[in-house]
Amino acid sequence: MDSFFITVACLLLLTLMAGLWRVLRGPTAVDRMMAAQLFGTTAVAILLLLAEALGQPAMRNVALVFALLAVVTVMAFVHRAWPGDEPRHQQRGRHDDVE
Amino acid sequence: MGAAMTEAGLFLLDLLLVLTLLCLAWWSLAATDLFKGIVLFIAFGLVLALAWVRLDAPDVALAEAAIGAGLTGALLLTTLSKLASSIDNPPAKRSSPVLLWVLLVMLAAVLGYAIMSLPQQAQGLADTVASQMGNSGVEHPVTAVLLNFRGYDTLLEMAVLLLALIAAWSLAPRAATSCEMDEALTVSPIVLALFRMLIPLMILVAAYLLWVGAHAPGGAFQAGSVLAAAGVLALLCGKRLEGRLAGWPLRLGLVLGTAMFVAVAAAVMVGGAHLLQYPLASAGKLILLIEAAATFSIGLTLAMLFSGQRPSRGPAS
Amino acid sequence: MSTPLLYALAGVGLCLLGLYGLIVYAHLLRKILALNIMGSGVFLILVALARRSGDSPDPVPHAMVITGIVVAVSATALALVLLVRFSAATGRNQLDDDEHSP
Amino acid sequence: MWNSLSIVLIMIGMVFFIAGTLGLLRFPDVYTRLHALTKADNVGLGFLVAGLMLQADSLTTALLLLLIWVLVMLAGAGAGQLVAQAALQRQHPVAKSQDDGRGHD
Repeated sequence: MDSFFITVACLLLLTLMAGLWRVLRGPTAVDRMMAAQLFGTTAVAILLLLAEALGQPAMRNVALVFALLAVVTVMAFVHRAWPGDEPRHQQRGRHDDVE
Repeated sequence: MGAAMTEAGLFLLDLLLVLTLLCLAWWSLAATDLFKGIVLFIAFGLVLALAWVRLDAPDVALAEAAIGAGLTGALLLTTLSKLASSIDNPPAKRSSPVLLWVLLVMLAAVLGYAIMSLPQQAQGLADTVASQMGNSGVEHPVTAVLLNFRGYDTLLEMAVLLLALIAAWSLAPRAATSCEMDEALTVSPIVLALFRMLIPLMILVAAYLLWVGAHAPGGAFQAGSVLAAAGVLALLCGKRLEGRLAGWPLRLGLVLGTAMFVAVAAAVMVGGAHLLQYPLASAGKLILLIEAAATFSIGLTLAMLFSGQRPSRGPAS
Repeated sequence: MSTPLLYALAGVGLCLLGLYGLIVYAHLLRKILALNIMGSGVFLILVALARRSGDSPDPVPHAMVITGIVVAVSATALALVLLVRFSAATGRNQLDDDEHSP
Repeated sequence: MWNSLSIVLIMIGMVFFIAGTLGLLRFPDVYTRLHALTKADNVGLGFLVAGLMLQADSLTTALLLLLIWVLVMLAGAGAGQLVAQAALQRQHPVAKSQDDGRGHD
């Protein structure tokens, strides 16, 4: 049974790596952010599987923390850092740093 | 499906994890667009938490999870939005001179050699800690090291947190009166209500982690980080923590952890003990007291560091 | 290869990547990311070496790394505040390093 | 018996995770990708948690697993709503033409 859990965990890690393609490719910021969101869920799933397979109940608490805090980054993204045409986002000195 | 297969599966998992970590680190640094780099860095934190779990370090995994998911991402994304220009494409780089490569190769050789030459089995201080656990007042070794055996380090670390906040405040402008929320965006009240509902749950989990730290992975730092995440979410939902707590309540909350630590450390000296040498009978209670105060202060300090604004002197009018 | 060794070597790799990024990239936000990655590499080496003690890992490096993570995030927050101030004051996101200002 | 049931449940969960990732990779615009994503969040993790709950050694563990799933669902629902709303307000393009709607691959 343990080896089954570990195999599934490996497969989930592979799906995470596949999802990286969307982060690298984009094209928009929200695509990248959503992929990161999916990684969070995948990490929760891997943690739960490993907790069962390795007999380490403390990992479930790690999963709990991930599940609970997942919204913080999305909230920060939507409110503060969505690149694009926010009115208060002044594009001051846009190309100054390219010498 | 035997033990051998489990071993092989775990080894494959380790290889995949290590490979993903290195790729994420590299892509995050070399990303053409800074936002992409930050998202990859957030993913890096997630995978790193899995690595801690594989290394039997659930305490570290908890801290990484709380900080990585609750703080780092929000901090970096907020900073990116405040920069004069968030464009760095292609990444401005200095031409890498031969000297740099010589340095890197030498460092790789030295570090690699140092690690390979260490014995495969080493007890480190594990036995020493295990033999002293009876005198620590708690049952979880990491908590015993943090709050008892190496209490000095933790005390100084609380001071470092305070110093970081003082330095950040000395740089930051005073809190503006305008709301930080993006005016162009109307968030449905349902979503806001949902997120506000999560805040008390986070505080509850922080308390749970604090309590469980006495005998299992958890403790003040993990609990404090979760508390900080609750604060960050509150700030992002438009609550103005620094406005409500401005003045002495905020400052008292910030120094509470360090003050309680120093007070307990000094108070035990009245009984003839050394600094930070808790009497055995009450060690557990004293540690919980210090940890509770430290959790509160760590949470508040990190949340204030995220807010990045110096609060006004008096309470909000 | 044993698990601790694998992770410790990965930690070395992260340190080197971080150092390379810190030196080569000019944008200050990239430098901050690079420092964080370097720090993670150091933490990884410490925790991996703590696992060599078999059944119950050495708790002392774990405690060090936990404090390290919290200090690292507060230092990062401070560095980011500095970066925002610098950027607001100069409109730039990188330091002049090749130009010799008087 | 319980073991095989939990294997089946976890496999189903796994399929949803793979499908979610494929959707994220293959779907043409933000909204459809968001749709694919939430399936992995809710259904995939749901089946996986159900499979693991059968293995749980105590009621507390089972309840903790359930709590984690509920939290991930809440977070996914909230985040999905938030992202979709913000994307609409910023006029992120919907793939191809909206007129023929359901036609494209």
